[in-house]
Amino acid sequence: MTSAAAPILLEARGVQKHYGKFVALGGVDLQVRANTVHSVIGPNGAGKTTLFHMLTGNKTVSGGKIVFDGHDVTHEPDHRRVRRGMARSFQVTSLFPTLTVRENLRLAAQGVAPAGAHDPWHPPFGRRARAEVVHGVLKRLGLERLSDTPSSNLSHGQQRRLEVGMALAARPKAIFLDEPTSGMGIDDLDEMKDLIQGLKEEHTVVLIEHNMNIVMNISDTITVMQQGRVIAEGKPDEIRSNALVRAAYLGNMITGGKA
Amino acid sequence: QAKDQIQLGCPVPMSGPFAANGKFADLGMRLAVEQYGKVLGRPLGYTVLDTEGKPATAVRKVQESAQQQGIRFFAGGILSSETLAMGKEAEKAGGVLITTAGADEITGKDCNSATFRWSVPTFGAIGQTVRPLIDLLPKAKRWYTITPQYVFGDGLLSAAKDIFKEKGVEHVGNSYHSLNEKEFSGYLTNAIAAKPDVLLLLNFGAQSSDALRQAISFGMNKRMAILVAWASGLEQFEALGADTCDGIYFGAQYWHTVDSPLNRELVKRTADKFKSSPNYSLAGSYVCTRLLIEAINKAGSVEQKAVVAALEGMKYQGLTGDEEVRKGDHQVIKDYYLLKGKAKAKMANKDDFVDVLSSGKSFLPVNQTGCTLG
Amino acid sequence: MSIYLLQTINGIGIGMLYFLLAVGLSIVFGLLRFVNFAHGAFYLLGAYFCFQLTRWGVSFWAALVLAPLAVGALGWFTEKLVLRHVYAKAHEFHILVTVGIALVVQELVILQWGPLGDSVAVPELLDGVVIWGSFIYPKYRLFVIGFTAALAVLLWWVLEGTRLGSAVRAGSESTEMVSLLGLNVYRIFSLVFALGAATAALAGVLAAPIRGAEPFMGIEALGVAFVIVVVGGMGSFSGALVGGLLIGIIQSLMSTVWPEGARLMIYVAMAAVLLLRPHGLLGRPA
Amino acid sequence: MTARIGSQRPRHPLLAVDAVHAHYGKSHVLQGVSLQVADGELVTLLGRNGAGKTTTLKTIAGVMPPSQGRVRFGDEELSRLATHQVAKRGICLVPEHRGVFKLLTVEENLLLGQRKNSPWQLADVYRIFPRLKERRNNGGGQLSGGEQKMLAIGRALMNAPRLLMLDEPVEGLAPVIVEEIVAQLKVIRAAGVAILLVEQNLEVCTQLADRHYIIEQGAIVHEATNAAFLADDEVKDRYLGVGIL
Amino acid sequence: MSKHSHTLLALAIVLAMPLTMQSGLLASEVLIFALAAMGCNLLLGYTGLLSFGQGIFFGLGSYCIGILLTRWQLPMPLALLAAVAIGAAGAAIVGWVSIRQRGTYFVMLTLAFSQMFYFVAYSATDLTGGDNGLLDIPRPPLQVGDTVLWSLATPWHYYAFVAALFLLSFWLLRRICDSVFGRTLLAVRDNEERAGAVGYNLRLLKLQAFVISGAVTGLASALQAMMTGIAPLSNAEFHTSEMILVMAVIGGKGNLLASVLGAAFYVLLGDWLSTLWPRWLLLLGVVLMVVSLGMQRGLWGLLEDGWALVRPKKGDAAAAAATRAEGGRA
Ligand SMILES: Nc1ncnc2c1ncn2[C@@H]1O[C@H](COP(=O)(O)OP(=O)(O)OP(=O)(O)O)[C@@H](O)[C@H]1O
Ligand SMILES: Nc1ncnc2c1ncn2[C@@H]1O[C@H](COP(=O)(O)OP(=O)(O)OP(=O)(O)O)[C@@H](O)[C@H]1O
Ligand SMILES: [Mg+2]
Ligand SMILES: [Mg+2]
Repeated sequence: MTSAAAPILLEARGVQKHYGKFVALGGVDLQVRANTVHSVIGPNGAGKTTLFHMLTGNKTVSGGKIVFDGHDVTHEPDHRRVRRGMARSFQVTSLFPTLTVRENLRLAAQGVAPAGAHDPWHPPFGRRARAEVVHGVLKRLGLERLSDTPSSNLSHGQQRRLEVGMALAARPKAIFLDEPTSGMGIDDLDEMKDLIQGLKEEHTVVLIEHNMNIVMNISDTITVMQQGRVIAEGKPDEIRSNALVRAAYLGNMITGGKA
Repeated sequence: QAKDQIQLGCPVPMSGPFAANGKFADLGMRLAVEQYGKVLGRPLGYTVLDTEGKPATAVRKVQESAQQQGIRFFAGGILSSETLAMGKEAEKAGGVLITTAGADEITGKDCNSATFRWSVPTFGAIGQTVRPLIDLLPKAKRWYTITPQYVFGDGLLSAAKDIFKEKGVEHVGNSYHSLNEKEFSGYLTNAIAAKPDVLLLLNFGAQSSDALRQAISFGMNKRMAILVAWASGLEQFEALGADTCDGIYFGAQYWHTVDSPLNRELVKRTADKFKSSPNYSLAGSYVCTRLLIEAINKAGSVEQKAVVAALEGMKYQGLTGDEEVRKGDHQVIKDYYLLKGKAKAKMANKDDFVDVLSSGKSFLPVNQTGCTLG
Repeated sequence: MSIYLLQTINGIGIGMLYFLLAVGLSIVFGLLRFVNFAHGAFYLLGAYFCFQLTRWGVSFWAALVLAPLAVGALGWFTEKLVLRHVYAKAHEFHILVTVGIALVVQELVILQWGPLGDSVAVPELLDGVVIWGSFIYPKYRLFVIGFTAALAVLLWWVLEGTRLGSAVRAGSESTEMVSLLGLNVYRIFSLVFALGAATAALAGVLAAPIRGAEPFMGIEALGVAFVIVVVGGMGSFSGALVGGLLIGIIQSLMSTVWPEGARLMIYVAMAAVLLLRPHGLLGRPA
Repeated sequence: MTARIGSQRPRHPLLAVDAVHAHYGKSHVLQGVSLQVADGELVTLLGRNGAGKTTTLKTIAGVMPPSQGRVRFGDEELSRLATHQVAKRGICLVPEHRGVFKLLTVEENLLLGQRKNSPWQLADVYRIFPRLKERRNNGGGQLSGGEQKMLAIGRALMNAPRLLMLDEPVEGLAPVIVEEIVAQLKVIRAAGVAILLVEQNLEVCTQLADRHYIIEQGAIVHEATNAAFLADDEVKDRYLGVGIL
Repeated sequence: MSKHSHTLLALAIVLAMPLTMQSGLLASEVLIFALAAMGCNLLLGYTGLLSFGQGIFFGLGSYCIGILLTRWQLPMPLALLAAVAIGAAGAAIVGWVSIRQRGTYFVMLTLAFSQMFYFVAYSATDLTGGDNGLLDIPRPPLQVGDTVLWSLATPWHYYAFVAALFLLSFWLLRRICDSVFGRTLLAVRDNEERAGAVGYNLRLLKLQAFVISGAVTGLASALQAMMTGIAPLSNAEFHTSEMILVMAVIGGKGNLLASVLGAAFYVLLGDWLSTLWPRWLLLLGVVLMVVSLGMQRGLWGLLEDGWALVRPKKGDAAAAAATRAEGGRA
């Protein structure tokens, strides 16, 4: 793989997050290279999701610096960063419940050029429908048949799938997936694995995942976090054999241990 | 409804916070309409228009009743804001409005050719309460006022200040409060600290009741005289109860024991019909209706101009004795009363809350009212 | 004593009554997550029940117990018969239905007791004033302060120290989950709503000798209660206490400093708190 | 038409779901689900996304009224009971969305579910999930996704369940924790609590379960003992799409 | 329903009122409050913002036109435009501050603003006339130079004028709701957090919705001021906000025509009941309770259900089967 040579798309330096007295992130450094899959793993509560919030701007940082695609985005709000080419999925499903699957995706696609959203005159037809993008995502996720169903009527797994779709629809430079496979059916895992791996061609993927089968198979780089700090970083093989990581996180790996 | 019937309108708040006034105003008009039955040989009828206490609704209902039912003559309007607006409407609709509302503007700068007012404005109310009380209590040299902050309250306050100056009485302080205030203990604490001899309450309605109740709970009635300059009379005393009224001075537009032929008649009618004594709302509405009917009779027509002309300068035996409709500003010149609450033990009947201490007429001359009737 | 000190003490008196007025609104909001526009109506009923009872010759002290109980029972049934069926619906309907209840109660009161107000006498035991130097204060108001303070301690224990309290807060998030744990959510709802109604009624009873009973007192009370709850923090018990006292003291001090602006200042305080500390002084972030 | 391989139905099932139907509005989601769980048994309910697993659990717990069919628990008919009454009888559901109370602290969350007669008390839960002890005074809403899962399971244990229903309990948990939970579920079952488990992680299921049901489009299409299931790759492929073949 | 059916229905309502109602004033009032309710609905039904501040914009519009027509003698169309602008500007300010908060806190903030506005209007006697309000607001005809194009003197003439403006606003608002903007608002309503994460500037979107809402409300109140000749303080009262909100909710949220229905229902019911019984608010209270208990989707929902009963049933079974099939994934 050429990942080591690829340019750095995203860099976080000493990112901190405090909730009151509680230190959720105690200075995290991260370098994500373009067109790679970079996984972040770690025990529950290690601060992975929090790190995502910092990187994508959902919450403000308490300290540190974030550079994306050559721009210092540390203090930009989330919607600005979307325009710079970041998109994310949420660990806890977060959709537009009364709107159809198609509309959910259209809105996600439109978010990249949100100035258009203030157009009070034209209905979202024609090029404003972003049919191509929406259709592509629907197809990729196998949600075509549900495209006109309100998203609240989907089952948990279907919603998880749409959740990933929402990030895809933005066609971002970097896509942040927070446990995309959680709640997905067993049969979907392989599909999902291929899908994420495929994303690498056009996007850069930052992935949080507890399924080691997926992580170990598709990651170019893995960062391991614990208690708000990075405890290890490296290629899957290095991580798998890291004693510290095994003790803190992997255990005997009954999930995906056979990969 | 007979074709040639003459309909009167009674635009008053039947719902909302002033519903009590509306309810009695309705009764008052009913008494008068039933008493006359006919005018100019045509049967009389009346319609209550619920203004809901909202000027916009009041105006719409007056407009509608004028256009659809052909109502031209209105007696009502309790709240100043709705009355001012309705007066303009009555003028446009070729009608006449007689009211008992309080704002000076009605026969002052916002007066108009079609609007008449029976109740005494702020100047007279203060003149007939503060002045006699100063004479009555020559040792009371320090007065404290509590005033609602808007035009009406300011009217009362400036009239009172003029008298203080004239009589050499010291005005030791004033507390303004907003129109929605219910809690007066803060103002009363101020008042107590100023050590006045007289506490003058210049608010009205539920607010003056609250202020008075709370003043009494602070024991102020034992340490000073309290005057409620603009009390609404019987309805307010009933709400306050005799114990609260005991020893308090009140100013009022009307009291049912006033000795005049028309009042004796009204008291009897009310007792026969409703088993009660007339209160201010009822009496006011009754007398305004009567004025309308008498004016139509005198004019011999239902034309606006003729009826207005008939009203202008009309002198008659009213509820408060001799009354006169002043031509220059359409203000009825009548008595205002200073009352004093008596102890429960001394009450002759359940409505005998007060003694009448004095009464009289004081009015600004027309050229000082700000009213110019074209 | 300086006038400001007097006003502060007086403000505490006002504030304790405000606390009682607002605490029910706050805990009902805390559990049911809606603003109960009918809260003022229960305050109104408390005052009128007290008036009626004392007119029947029942002592004020008995009325102080009976009226809140009666209104609490009424709240219980209102919750069971009406509110229970709108929980699942959108926020607006909670407002709509409680506005409806408030109107119905207010008009029924007018039908029963007439549109004019009535007075309730201060109980004989507490008639009169206490005088310390230049400070004059009605005995009755002192009693209100003491009584409400005792009640506050009791309420605090019930709401913060017992499992009912946790259940109440949990129920405000997910009724389904609470019933999955085997707790009868609906019983808790009824109970809390009845408690809210009863505290409002108690405030009404205590206010009656000060302000009388009058059909539109509920609307005004609701406005004050809103402000307090917002300032203190919605759903927070101690917030209602702090908010009540703060507003009471502001109001009282303002009546010396800038009387015309007293009301306006209250709303300015409310907006300021909402902007600077959106969840109120002591509210938990939602 | 349920295919049944190598299974013996328990003679006195603790839970017996009998031809239950359920609707979301007009959509007919459960179309006659039948299954049993015996005392002390661990049974899994498998199926693809949207097959109706969660809905089945909800119907049992009384959150959704069945439009047809019956649910029996012990000697009692449950279909007409309210949710909290069902829960009182010892059925405890840990929902897939965790159902952690954000306004309560971790400890308050746990105590809310507490029953005196439960073999699991606060200290036991903290022993199983030390992370919860560290965060005991935190608001439930401030926990990480995985911490919330632990909390929900811990709380259910304190609720003294006779039948524990877990909807995807290890979703989103770190491998070490998954191991811990699997171990705990074994202990729980050993303590005589019946468990009905919905889980996408086949590894976990086959490690734990006595029997498996497979649900498809709202009906049980397959039932097998663990051994039979493990051996039957064809079934796994057909119903669950696991590409083993 | 087809694309223009709602606009046609609105037209039908506008045409039907003169045929069925006696009072042109009442009919005008219905349309005026329909405008205000639509403005409220844009916030409530489309953006998920429950605003108790509509009374502010309603008050502002009437004060504005009152001052401009009486003191500045501005041409009427200009004054109307100014009222719209002031309503929008007021909404921009209130919106700008309020939308920092969400949920109930937002509601309470708008409530605080409406109370503050009331006290300011009450105290600024020079501008607003205080408690008395502004009086003598004229209703000049629509004219170019000296040629009168449209006299507004009689109630029905005025109604026609109001109706024309109403239809124009209705059409515009519908267009807005169906636009990219309107659809994005729905996303904000559904899930703000996600909408932000997907790239939208929530504040700006909400602010835009506020401004439009304020503009419509300003227009409504200006029309009312011209109709009644006054700009009363009661317009700025909390009660006005509440009433507008109730109309929007009773009608049914997220649907403009429903707001028209809600306003008509409220205004006409109130007008009728108040002639029957002084305690008519009791009946109104009962109606509010019934609506909240039985009609989640408001009057509009009731109509739709009625329509569904009348309309020939087709393919219900097929639809159910379809959903079922979609339930399982292929
Ligand atoms: N708003 C908050 N206030 C206080 N603490 C918080 C808040 N949000 C998160 N935390 C704490 O920060 C820590 C990190 O949380 P985070 O959600 O980032 O974990 P995570 O690594 O994503 O875990 P998981 O794998 O379980 O999702 C957790 O211990 C959590 O309790
Ligand atoms: N609230 C709802 N309204 C309408 N339909 C729903 C609702 N919830 C679920 N459904 C539908 O019912 C079917 C069964 O849903 P259920 O949640 O039981 O699936 P599941 O087997 O738990 O799936 P998953 O593994 O994704 O959680 C799905 O097709 C789903 O689309
Ligand atoms: Mg996480
Ligand atoms: Mg599920």
